[in-house]
Amino acid sequence: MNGLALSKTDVGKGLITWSSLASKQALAMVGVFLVLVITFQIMSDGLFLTPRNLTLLMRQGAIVSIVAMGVAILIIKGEIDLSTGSAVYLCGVAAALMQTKLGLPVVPTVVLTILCGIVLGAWQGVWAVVLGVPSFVVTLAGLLAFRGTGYYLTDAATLAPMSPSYTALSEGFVSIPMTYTILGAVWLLSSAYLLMTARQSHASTPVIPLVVLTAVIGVSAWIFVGYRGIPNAVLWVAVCFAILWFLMDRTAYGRNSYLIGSNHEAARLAGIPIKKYLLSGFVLMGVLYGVAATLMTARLSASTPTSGLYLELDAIAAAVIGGISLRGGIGKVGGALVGAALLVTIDNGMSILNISTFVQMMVKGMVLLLALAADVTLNKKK
Amino acid sequence: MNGLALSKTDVGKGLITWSSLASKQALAMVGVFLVLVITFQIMSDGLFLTPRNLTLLMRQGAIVSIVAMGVAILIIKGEIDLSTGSAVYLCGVAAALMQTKLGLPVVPTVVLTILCGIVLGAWQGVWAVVLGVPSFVVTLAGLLAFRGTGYYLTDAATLAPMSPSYTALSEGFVSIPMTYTILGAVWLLSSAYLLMTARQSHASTPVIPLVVLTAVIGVSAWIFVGYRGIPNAVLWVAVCFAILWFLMDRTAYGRNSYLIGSNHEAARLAGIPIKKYLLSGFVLMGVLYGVAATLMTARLSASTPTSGLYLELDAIAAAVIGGISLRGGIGKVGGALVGAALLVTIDNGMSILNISTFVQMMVKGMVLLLALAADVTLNKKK
Amino acid sequence: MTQDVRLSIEGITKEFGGVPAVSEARFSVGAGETLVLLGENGAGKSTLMKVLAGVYPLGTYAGSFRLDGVEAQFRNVREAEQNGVVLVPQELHVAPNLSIAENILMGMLPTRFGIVDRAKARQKAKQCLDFFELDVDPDVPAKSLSASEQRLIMISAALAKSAAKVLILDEPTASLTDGEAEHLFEKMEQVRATGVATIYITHRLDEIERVCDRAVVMRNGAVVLETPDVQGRRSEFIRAMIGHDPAVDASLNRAAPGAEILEVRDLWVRGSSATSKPHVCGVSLSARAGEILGLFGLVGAGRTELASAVFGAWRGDVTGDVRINGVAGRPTSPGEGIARGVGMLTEDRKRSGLIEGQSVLRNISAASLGRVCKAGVIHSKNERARAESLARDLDLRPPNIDAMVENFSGGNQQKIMLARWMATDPDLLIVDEPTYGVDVGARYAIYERLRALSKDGTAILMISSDIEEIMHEADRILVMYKGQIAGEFEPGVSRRELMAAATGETHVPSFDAVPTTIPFKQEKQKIGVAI
Amino acid sequence: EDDDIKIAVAMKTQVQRRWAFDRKAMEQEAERQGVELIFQYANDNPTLQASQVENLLSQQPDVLILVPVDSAAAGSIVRSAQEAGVPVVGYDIGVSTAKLDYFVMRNNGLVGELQAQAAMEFAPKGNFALIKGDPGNDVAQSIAASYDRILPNADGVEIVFDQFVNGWSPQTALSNAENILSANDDNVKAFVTANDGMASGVAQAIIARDLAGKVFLSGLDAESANLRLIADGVQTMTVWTDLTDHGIAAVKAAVSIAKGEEPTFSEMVDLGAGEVPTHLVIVEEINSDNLCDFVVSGAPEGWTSVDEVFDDPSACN
Ligand SMILES: Nc1ncnc2c1ncn2[C@@H]1O[C@H](COP(=O)(O)OP(=O)(O)OP(=O)(O)O)[C@@H](O)[C@H]1O
Ligand SMILES: Nc1ncnc2c1ncn2[C@@H]1O[C@H](COP(=O)(O)OP(=O)(O)OP(=O)(O)O)[C@@H](O)[C@H]1O
Ligand SMILES: O[C@@H]1[C@@H](O)[C@H](O)OC[C@H]1O
Ligand SMILES: [Mg+2]
Ligand SMILES: [Mg+2]
Repeated sequence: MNGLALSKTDVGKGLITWSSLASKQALAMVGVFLVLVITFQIMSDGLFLTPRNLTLLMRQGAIVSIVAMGVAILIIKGEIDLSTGSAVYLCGVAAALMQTKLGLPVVPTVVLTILCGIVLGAWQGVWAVVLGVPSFVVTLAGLLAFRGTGYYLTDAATLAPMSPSYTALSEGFVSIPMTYTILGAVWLLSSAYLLMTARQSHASTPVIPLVVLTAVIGVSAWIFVGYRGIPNAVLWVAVCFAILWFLMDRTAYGRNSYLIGSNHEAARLAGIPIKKYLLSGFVLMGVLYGVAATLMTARLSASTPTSGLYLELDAIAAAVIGGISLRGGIGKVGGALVGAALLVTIDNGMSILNISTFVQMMVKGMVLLLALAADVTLNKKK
Repeated sequence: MNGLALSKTDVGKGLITWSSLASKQALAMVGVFLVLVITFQIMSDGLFLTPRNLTLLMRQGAIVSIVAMGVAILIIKGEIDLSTGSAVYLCGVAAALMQTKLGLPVVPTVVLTILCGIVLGAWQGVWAVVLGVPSFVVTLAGLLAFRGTGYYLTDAATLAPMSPSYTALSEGFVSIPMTYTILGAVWLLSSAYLLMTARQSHASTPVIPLVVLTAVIGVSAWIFVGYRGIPNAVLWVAVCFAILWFLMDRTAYGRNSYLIGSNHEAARLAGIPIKKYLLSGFVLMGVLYGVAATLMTARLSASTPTSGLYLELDAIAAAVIGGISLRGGIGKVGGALVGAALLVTIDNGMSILNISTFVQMMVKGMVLLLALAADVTLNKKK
Repeated sequence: MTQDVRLSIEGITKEFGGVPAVSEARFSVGAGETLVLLGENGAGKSTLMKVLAGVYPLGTYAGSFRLDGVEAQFRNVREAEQNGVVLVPQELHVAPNLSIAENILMGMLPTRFGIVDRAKARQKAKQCLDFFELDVDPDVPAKSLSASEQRLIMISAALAKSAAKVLILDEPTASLTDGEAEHLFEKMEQVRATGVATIYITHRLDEIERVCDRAVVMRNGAVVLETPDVQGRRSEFIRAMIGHDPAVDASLNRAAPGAEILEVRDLWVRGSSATSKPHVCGVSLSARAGEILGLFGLVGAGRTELASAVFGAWRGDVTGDVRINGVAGRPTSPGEGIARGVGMLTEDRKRSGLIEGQSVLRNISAASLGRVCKAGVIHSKNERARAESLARDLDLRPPNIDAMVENFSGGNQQKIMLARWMATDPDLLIVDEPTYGVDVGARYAIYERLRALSKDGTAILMISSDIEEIMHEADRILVMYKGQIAGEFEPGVSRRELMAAATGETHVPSFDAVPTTIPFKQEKQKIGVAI
Repeated sequence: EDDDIKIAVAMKTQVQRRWAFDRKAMEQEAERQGVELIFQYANDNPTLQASQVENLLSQQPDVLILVPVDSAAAGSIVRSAQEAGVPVVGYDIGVSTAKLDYFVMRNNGLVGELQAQAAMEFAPKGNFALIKGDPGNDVAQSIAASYDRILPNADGVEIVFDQFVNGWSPQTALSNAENILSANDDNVKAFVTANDGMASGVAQAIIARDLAGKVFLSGLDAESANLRLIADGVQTMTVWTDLTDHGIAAVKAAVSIAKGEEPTFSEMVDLGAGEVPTHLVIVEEINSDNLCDFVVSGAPEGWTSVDEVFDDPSACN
């Protein structure tokens, strides 16, 4: 509403880089998130904030994070995907068939699984974009048909086991020295980037971002080195996030995606080939089906018939909680990550507190409500 | 685009009354529907189109129809409800507790169940409307919390049995003479209404609508009298539809609801108390939770912990298939009914053909896609 | 003419995030008086009017105003209307899928026991439509009306509201044709006769003497001039609005036309269905570098369709030859159009121009992001520098490229749209109603920019319904009538000749020889039949 | 160093009444033995279960009792526990992809056999409808496998309907039953139904056609509501798994393992990853003949009561 007066100062300039990672709403969510963490930490007698638990928590959130980022991008473009749970399941079936029946090595399995995801994504894209069926219906059909196909191919049986090296794709850890190297490299590159952009826009040294960055890297080091290194699943999420953030925030492709989601007709008249963008959005989602399926089958070392049930809802919820507006054009990929983190924190925290499932459901509902209400109220005040 | 040239003739005038029952899109859907019916009829050796099967089919679709109409109204107003499945379950728990533990008679049970629905609806309404949390999140929280509460209250046990007179609320039939009386009365009132509106707008006698009406009533008589009369569940749907159609199409309340969904800002500037309308939409949805819960517990003569699972998805799908646009302001309550009919026809038809569940899921997905694609294509040409 | 004071504004101040949009505004309007409110884009006119009409409710602004001597305290629009303050806002709020009747009667549908009295609604709507002699079925969806028709029905709807005491019209004529505007003025006369006080906002200074009694000029949120009459004060108004004397008329300074950039031969444009009536019927024209080619006509003449087809944006059927920069072939998408050096500033800013929810920067870059990208990656320093310089060039106010576009005043939004197309560095720039809702100062700025572009070798095709604009700014004028070119004129042409061509009074090789009468009736014809 | 034994229990779901009684039996035994139990419920989501076991393991239990959501997918869970030095006692559902340290099971294949055999006893020939459980569920698959082994080959048995029901949904089972009766003009002799939840749905269809007592209807779990249906003559039989025996055996075994002792077992069972010492839990058919016995003395406390099952409070005197 009053963005006009803001961000005219240098402090504001420096912050832009940070807020580009996640929207304002997502930042408010970080506050809610902190409250939760403290509560869990106290109630669990210090169990919650241990490197081990935090490492596990992150690994537990990997699949929903990946899918949530993809859905966030589709929502930003003005589309939706309800099929993710079934699509990930079906790709997982493909992966498990390749591993258990064909005995393919790890790399071809992953590549073909992602290819399978691309096919599913493109199939839905064609119906939604080329034929013009609302994506809500296309992906609702996908929700049914993909799982049906998976059941048909496997007789709804579990396929297992995957090879140990395949399982390590999600469950393995980056060695401790390598963990140091990666974190160090990220710190170096990010600070260089921060300093460079600050210089470019003639802002003063971005002290706050640098401090935050260093703190984040420091905490990460404490967590990962304190347990067994970076879990591979977390590495996948980090890589996907880095790519998707860059894509959506720094490239023409991402920029145009936002414009399409905000005003379809105006974007068309500005020369943006809408259909190509929407189609590629579904294909990109397809790539993420493949990645999530790889993580899911690796995690369980199996493809099970119930895997991915309700994943679509969690993913959309993560995106919406993270500030991606269902009206399109608004939100950041990083927001979806924050949303996913919130969801998995609630699950993990209540799980280690041994709260009854029934009460968990009630509490989770209430936390979602309160988190968003806090957010709405905070963002109104400003 | 060229709506101006149309409806200048008298033929067009007469049709308006009909199209007000269901949108153009829903009418296209009726065509798809016919194709399905014929297919099932042939493949089932004439079993599909028997009074008995059609009666059962209608009864099977009652719950999703009721919920779909409510969701349709919320969507028309620009909101959404993901909690319907859990809310109906929780109201069902209340009903079952009243019947099995408190031994309440039928009428108080129904009234209190509806009251319970109103409370749930109002609760969500307050968060969404007064506190401004997006209804997607509020009702997602409801999806979790309502089911959690139901499980907490019952330890996830099945509560049964309900009294026979309660069960009859859904499973009983209107006697054959009464069925004739009701159908006759509907025919008389509807034709009188058609003639009256035609006279008011100085159009010629609405021959086509009258013929269609008579045919519909005739077919209904064949179905219901051919089996055991109108199933009570169908009567509930008919009454709800009549009320909601009238509400949305004929009253200022309904028209203002469309305005709110279509252009929020315009509605605000026109002095329409938006919050009251949205809040009442959630409360109305609450009434329908209660009605659906009554039908559900009466049908099973029990409240079971899985009842209502995925109902929200079916209901929204029915609404969307029936032409209610997720952008708000577009669609008719009757469309939701057509959508529900399509879904239940697919389920029933494939069930009597004894097709494997897995293939059913695939076929259902494909039918949805083809139905909407046909619809998009048809409506484009016009 | 001054009677009792109807409305007196007593020092109203309204801020957005600490920045005042209106500061200490103070003036009054008498019963039966028409007051024109003038001011640059962003001067605060609309904001002040929204305060009066309850859009910004009590408590969100400082100061007060009195209605018939009683302090007015409106908590919402409905209360304002009940007290007789009726606003027709600058931005139309139409519910496109609802019927025309329901749009006209928004929030005041006639009911009996809560049930809509459809017959009465139809009849009321019909009355409103008759007011502007629009012959349309009140039961069809509002989206089937053109923008100007939509505005007309909203004005008549406002007038129909019970017992208006103060009628506020915020730039009603911006999207009306002269004929429609003339009709509106007649109606305003009738309304005034009933003792209503009218506040009239416009950027078309030539209208003032025709309809207004008194003028108030705002600048930077404050009232800077109040005059007892309006005759012969045009330059005084302009000076008060922009704070200094207007720049010299840039159009005097013309360049010699260069190479032919656009050539169109026998172009036909139809809707998507085969049976629909053609919008453009065999038009041929050419435009040269360094030339501003004016395209005049009445609404519905087919100019927008012609331009869309040339740009590659038309969704329906197109036949005919187009040659751009010597390369033959019609662009088949706006993207291709842009790639071949064409830009098009669209007429319907809100629907097809502005990308709301996004910043000025992103709006400016929308059509030319590739120019500030390396391998698909945005070079944000270059992007910002470019947008900042365009914003400075066009005097965007406030000059903040990170603000959301929806927070800018109408005229400034138009500048942002122009900036978008200037950023593409086009060889052929089509501007459809380029000064829609733009103040005098900015208007000259836009003319100046267009002239400068043309001097730099851009061919400009200027579509306008503003006859003065066409006469002053175009180097050559084509007039369209019913999808055909009805004449070509030099700048010195008279108003009368242009109007005659635009209404089909001059002899043209007629596509369908429907005899026509006055301009307004002409449009009525168009609406009544199919589009 | 505390020497309290801590046993982690990863349950497959809380959304079914029986698990509360499994838990109660376990808790009673744990109290007797003075050991601590911590529970997690995965609500039929295998990925969630993997996470929950991770969370349990970070609380460093001595033994893990695992009710797998998925037999095959549980392999990696079992291995991760064993790698962390925590032995695993399987419960109710086997693990095919890793070797358990101990296993307490209900013989699900036997459940299907009991149901199919009772059906053939009730109706030696005629139209049979097979209403199987959730296709993604191992229990449903094992029961279905028994049906498929026995019924299609039986003389005179005509299978007119054979479908899984997603999520064991009673509504779907009811609609299916209605459609089956309609398609066969009520000429159906048996609804071989995999569990009680679905059976209560099917019962409605049977009652609506006045077929109570004339068609066979089976179930599993001996839910109170279904016991009543048996008393009313609508449902023919259900199968009871002795949950008390089930829970006690698991905790006993877990405690012995924690103490480094060898737990007692009834036989060695190979579920696909090697032989595991196994305690087989008693399964029992409940029908109108032994209904009173079960209600009065067989069922664990709180499971059911005469009032809930019979209209006549003196029915079992
Ligand atoms: N909702 C808003 N939030 C923030 N700033 C606003 C908002 N609405 C208007 N403004 C600012 O207030 C100032 C006055 O705007 P206003 O719309 O009143 O101008 P105007 O005089 O009507 O101009 P125009 O002739 O272009 O319509 C402008 O600087 C504008 O950017
Ligand atoms: N993209 C479009 N698709 C369908 N109809 C359109 C489109 N653009 C305009 N129209 C309709 O075509 C009719 C004639 O077009 P339009 O009025 O834009 O012509 P014009 O000569 O460009 O007039 P002006 O530019 O003065 O408005 C209008 O009623 C308008 O609603
Ligand atoms: O007891 C059964 C349980 O083991 C299975 O998992 O779900 C269905 C139940 O009836
Ligand atoms: Mg304005
Ligand atoms: Mg035009």
